[in-house]
Amino acid sequence: MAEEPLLEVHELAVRYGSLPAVNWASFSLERNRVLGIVGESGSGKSTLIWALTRLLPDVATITSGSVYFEGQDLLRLPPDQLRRLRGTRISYISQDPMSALTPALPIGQQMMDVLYREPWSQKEKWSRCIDALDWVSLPDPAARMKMYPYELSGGQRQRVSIAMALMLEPDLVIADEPTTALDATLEVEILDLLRRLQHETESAVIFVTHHLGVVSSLCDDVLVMNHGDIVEAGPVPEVFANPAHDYTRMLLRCDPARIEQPTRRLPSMADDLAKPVKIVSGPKDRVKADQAPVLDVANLCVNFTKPDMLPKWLGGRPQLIRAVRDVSLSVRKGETLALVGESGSGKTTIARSVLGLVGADSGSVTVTGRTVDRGNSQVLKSVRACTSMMFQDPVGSLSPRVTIGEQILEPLIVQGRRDLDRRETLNRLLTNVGLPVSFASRYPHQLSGGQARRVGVARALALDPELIIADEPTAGLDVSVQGEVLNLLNEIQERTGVSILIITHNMSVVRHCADRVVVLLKGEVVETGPCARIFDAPQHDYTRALIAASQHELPEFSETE
Amino acid sequence: MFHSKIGKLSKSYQRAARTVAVASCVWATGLVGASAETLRIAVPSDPGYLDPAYWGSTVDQFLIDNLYPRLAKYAPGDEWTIELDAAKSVDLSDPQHIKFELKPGIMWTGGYGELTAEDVEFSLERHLDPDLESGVVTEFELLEDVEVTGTYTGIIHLSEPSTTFWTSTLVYTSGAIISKKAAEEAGGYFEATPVATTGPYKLGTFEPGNKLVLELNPDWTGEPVDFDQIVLLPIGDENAAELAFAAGEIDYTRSSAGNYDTLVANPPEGAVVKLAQTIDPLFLGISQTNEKLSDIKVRRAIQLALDIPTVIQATTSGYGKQATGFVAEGLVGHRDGEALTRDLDKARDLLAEAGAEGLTVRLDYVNNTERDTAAQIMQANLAEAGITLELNGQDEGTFWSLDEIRAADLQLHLKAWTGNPDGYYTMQYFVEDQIGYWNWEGYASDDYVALLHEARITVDDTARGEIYKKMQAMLEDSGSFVFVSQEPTVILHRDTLEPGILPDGRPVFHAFRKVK
Amino acid sequence: MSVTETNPPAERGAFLDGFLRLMSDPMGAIGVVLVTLLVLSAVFAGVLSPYDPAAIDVPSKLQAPSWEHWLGTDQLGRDVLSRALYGGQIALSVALISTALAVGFGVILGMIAGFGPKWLDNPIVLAFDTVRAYPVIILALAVGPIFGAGLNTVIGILVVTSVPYYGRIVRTSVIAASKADYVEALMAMGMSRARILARHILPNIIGPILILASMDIPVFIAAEAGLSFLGVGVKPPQSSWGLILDDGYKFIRQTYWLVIAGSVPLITATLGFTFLGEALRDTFDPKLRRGV
Amino acid sequence: MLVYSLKRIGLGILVLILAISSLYMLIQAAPGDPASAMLGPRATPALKAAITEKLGLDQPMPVQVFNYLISVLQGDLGTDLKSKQPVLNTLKIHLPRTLELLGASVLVAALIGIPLGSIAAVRRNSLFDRAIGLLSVSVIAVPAVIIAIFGMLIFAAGLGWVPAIGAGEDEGLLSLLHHLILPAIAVGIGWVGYIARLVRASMIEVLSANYVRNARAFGLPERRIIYRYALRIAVAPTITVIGIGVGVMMGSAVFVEIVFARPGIGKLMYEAVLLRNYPVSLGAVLAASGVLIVATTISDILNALIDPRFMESGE
Repeated sequence: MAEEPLLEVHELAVRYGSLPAVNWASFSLERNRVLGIVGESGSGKSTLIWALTRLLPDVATITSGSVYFEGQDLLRLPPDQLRRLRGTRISYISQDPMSALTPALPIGQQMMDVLYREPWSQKEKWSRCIDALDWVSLPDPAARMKMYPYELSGGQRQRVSIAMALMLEPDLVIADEPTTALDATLEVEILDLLRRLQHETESAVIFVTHHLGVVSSLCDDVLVMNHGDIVEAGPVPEVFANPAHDYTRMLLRCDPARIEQPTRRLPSMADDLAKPVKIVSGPKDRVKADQAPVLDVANLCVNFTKPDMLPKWLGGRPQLIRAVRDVSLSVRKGETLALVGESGSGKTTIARSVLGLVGADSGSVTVTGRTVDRGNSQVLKSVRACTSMMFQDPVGSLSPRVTIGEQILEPLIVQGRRDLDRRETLNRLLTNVGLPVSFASRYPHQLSGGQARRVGVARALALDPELIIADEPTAGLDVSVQGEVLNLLNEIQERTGVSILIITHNMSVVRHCADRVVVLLKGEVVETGPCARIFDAPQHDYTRALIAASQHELPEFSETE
Repeated sequence: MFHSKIGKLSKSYQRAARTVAVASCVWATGLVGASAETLRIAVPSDPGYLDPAYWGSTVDQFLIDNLYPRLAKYAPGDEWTIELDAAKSVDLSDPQHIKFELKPGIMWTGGYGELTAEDVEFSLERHLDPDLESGVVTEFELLEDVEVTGTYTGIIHLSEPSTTFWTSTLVYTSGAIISKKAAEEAGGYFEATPVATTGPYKLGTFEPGNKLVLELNPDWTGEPVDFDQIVLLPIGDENAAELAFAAGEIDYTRSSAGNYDTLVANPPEGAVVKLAQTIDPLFLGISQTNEKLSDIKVRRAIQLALDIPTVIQATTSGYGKQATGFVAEGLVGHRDGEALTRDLDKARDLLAEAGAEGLTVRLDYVNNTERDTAAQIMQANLAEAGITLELNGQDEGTFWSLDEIRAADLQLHLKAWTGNPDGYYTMQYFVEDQIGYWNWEGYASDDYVALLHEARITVDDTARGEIYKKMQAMLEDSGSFVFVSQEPTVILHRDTLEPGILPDGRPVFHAFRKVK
Repeated sequence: MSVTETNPPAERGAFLDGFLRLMSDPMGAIGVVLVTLLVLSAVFAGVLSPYDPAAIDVPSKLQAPSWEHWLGTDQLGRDVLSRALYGGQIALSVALISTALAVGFGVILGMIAGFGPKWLDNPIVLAFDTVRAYPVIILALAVGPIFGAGLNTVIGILVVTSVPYYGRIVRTSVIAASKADYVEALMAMGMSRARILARHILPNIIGPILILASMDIPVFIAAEAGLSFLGVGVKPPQSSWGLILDDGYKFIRQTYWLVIAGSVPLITATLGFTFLGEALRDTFDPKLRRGV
Repeated sequence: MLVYSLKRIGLGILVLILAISSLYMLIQAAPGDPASAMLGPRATPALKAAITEKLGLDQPMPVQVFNYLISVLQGDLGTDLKSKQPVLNTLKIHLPRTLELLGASVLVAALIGIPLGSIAAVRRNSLFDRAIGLLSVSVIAVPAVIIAIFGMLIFAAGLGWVPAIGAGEDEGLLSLLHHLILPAIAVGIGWVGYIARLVRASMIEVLSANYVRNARAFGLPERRIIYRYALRIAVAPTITVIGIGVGVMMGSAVFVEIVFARPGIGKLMYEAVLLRNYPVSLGAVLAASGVLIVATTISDILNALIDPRFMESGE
């Protein structure tokens, strides 16, 4: 490494108003290297990278430091010179592919705009854009050029923005959680793509993520950030092998994906690093296979019709979406069944049909012996009395203008159980989910994601149900918090013997809580079986892909294009 | 008579709405900088009917008076004088048989040939044809027939001797002569489009709500006129007309006497401001047919509670004079110094006697500045006497259209009619069979009818005048009439012209002169 | 990472704090002052006005302001100041009543359309659009005479024409809210739609609506004046700023004082309430900025 | 896109039909029947009956409504009861005047408002920005009547810079414009404020959007970002507002036309209603609503063009 580094950052500090976001960060990056930046939400990793080329919102101010790119300090470069670098030498791939593209222009136009400085003719630019789209293996690129962003899927959009970022083969590509918004398998594809392109362009890459797995599979070096500080830096193998800083150690230790053996007590940031991760498999007799299943779904089919712009009588053709196709599954008493699949696989629809929120077109759903029938409100009521659902978005599923306390008791009131001592029950529920009683008077927006999730659990427990349906209970939570939530669910189950139907796309979560797994693809069950068996010997490619994705093992990449 | 009212109708119509009003100035603007040969006159509204049998609004009246010939017409000037028009000579010596001879060589427009005695016969007798449903048939009750004695000569035979037929019909609007040939071609019925006319001007372009243009009549052989184009611009409200005048959009308009002082104090540039007394009676009708008002005591109480001088003060800045009856000062049959005077105590007593304390009545009137002012004062007056007056300012159409429902519901109504120098014209309408049509007051008295008949055939002016006085007294004593005033009006014109107008300010187009 | 402010919690005691925040915004301060003045002058019109607003005194008509008549007199010699004060009463009551009714019906209909039985949605929306197809003033003109001029007509017209406006906003926000996870969660508990609406959705959408309403008060005040000006509004002997303005316009060649006397309070009112509304919105719900 | 437009237009037509029908019934409910209004005091029962029959007023209401709609379709809006002329002609005289006024007002509002708004947004929190903020709110607050009357009082009656009344339709373009200045400002000024504020708000929002930051990250020049990326989206709400605003502007137009004695729908309407000249008032409202509906329809379609997502959210 005789040559000078491509990027050198000294003592970079950023603050939002008065509160610091990045504290005196220093690091450097050589050409053709991939640098990962990990950290939990709020660790300042995004702020850091957008600061490099002064693209922070007005509220943020860069208080000190310098950023040398090929010897010139980006923080002090006149705006127009800096602009000359952007897009050509340094380019970005941003987190949310939806908002990264202008809704108002066809993607072709937007790509052309990036080339506005190039000497080529319009025609040539156009064909180069098509090539670029082809390069990121977007099907039928020529047609895509004329489409508007909202006409593409999330993955396709992300491919487009990658194409835009890389088509001019910049020396430095900065990617801000480019895959977080995507499904696991899709994530793998995109990562694979990025790695391929990186090899071809030999650009240096800064890759921001909260996923250690991604780093290990994609990056050469890694920075670990916590509360605005770079707590650890170094080549990936070294850092992962023997992390120097406690925080790093904890991160590594808390990531469920890195714990090979199933355990019903995942480590959390709280517990002592000295003790080794203990493996708990819970009481033997937890699952009562002999008794009739709490939930029994038989040959369930659910269809949606997407109305056409034109009403039927004007020849509009509403299209039929078969969301759930002939799915059968059952949850036994005290058992946790994981329903695994990605967005659009119909897993949530199944959950909703259990509660009679959607009607089944054929097949049946039976809860504790009662067959769900949307027409029969009596049955619905009793079904809902013994079934609670936890919704995906922890904060969003709480009514913004009602206090936590009232919301937790809401189910009881709906069930007409006004008799019981409210305060007492409330305190009990709150303590059960490990929240201070004082939270009762708070409002949802005053809670952190993890706390809101706990409230969700408390509300689910209010009716001491026989079945809890947890829809993506860990989505959007930092790994450390994920563990806590899973532990909570597991504890409750052991204490109350409740059955849990957990819906997720995250296999590493499944491994540590599920007894059995049902894998769903495009509304159909592709594989089902005991958890251990699924992980040891997955039958279906899709299952394999999911498991791989959860460990972020990228399929070995071949030099030949 | 209703036409008169209608006439008045449209007079009020002119004040109908500021908007209508101001709005109308519009065309005015259209004409800024038009040639000096153009005379721009503000009129209350668009014309409705230009058939003498159906004429309604003041504008209809202007146009019929100006476009059609008559044996004789009232002459422009400060006095009410009659001058021969189409007739070379008229023999009034026998009030039952009127002989006339026409001037030769008066040509109809549109090539309908010369004006002959046959046209006169046709024009007058058609009003008697029931199918025509002439609006002015009442005026022709006495007409027997018109005897044509030669191309230009004829005799008008009446069933009884009458002078009023001459003064209030033949020389007045309804006496207009139309072309027999043209009318028959038009099927005898024509609304807004006049068939052949005579005179220096003929109808030109007509844009409803915008303007109506009179242009020179090439066939006219009589004395020449100063203006080769007259543009009538409908402006409903005097204040608006004034504004338009000040903005230089019109050359001649009438305005409210209430504005006289300010106009004199600060006249628009190049304006001549005159005050003219009209003979148009403004009066408050009190329907005795309404059960609330059937008791004469109540009606008298209302008469006595009103402070008419204040009303006049407010609406005319004191230039109006409280009326003593339908006949204006200086005309045959005017009552001197017998105007109602206010007496609140007496009014209260009368109400008490009638046991009508806390009475609530409704006043209908055409919703415009002047009427509104008057109405609000009356409201205050009656309040002092313990009568609640609900103001019901209505739009022109609603006020004047009297369907069965409304006829039954009439209570108090403030209204003005166009006047005629002969009081007979107005007073002939307060008879029983006019109830539900034009006799809104529901006044009916055999003695009155008798007097009416007597007046019709009384040739001697003073004698007839005495009868008129009696009749007006009867009307007032019935408690159904409160005579407010013969409204004065302000006349506003450019100093570059000399207007030709009747004593009440109605324009006679051909008489307008440029100041050399 | 764009920083967007979220609504503050509807906690007790937040009221005072809110008021202080409001006053700290100059616009808000001006608004509060003006509005307070107006309300006071309207409430105490009886005490404040030097003359009986209906007292006619023809000899002293159309006077310019003087010590006897601070705002001069009108064509009937009535004291314009007194009339203006009582006009304030009318203006405020019309504005407040109309707003209340409009918001009331708007919220109800909007919620029915947005969260009620499906088949009701289209008809209601269509009705809304139909009413919205009439330019307000023009409709007022057409309808005014039918029901006869007067306060009730004015209020009626204002309410009818503005219900769709609120209705539509409510509908959209209800629909938006009903897609939110928390509503789904509540339905999963089997809570009745009515209860969800009343207890959970309404509290979330009402704040913005009320702020919008506060911004409509000046519009209503102006409308009342306008309609009275056109003669389809308040009737004498009642007094209204619009009527004063109308007199002023009619007698504009005689005096301009009437026009001024009519417009000054009107402008003060509309400005005051607009400022207040603006400030309220900026203080409590910046997200509304993009809406109109 | 086409489908959306068609749908939107269809809706527009449906609404127009509904609006006209309900209004027809409303007007028919007016006290005193049109027959007597038409004949005036001369109305004899016989004549009335004849007219009533001629106008089909004796038919059941639905039939009347239907007939009216049909004849409207054939371009026959009935006969002006006063002038005995086809209503269509009367409208032909007045509608263009009103459209001129509205067009000019929108122009004034947009041409002044949009730049002010964008500058205020770009120079956010500058003195200029605050000034514009205060100014726009103030102009919004002042009713058009007052602006019209004072404009009249000061600039026309007082200084005589512009004509006091009329539309100057007979004297060529220049006089037309000359007559248009004051009215257009009276109607448009409030909207300058509206639009300025609106553009500012949405501009600020858009400028902080992710894709703008991305465009910057790709080194696009600021001007291109502001005009091609930001403004384009930022004006969308403005267009909607103007679409709806046309209704409000028409309200102001009524006053302005009255005060300045401009021929136009508003003035026509006022007179007609006053005289219970119901075919005209119907025609006038028809015209007005028509204009309004067309305006909203166009604005929706424009929005869909500018920001295709509007198609989903738009209705």
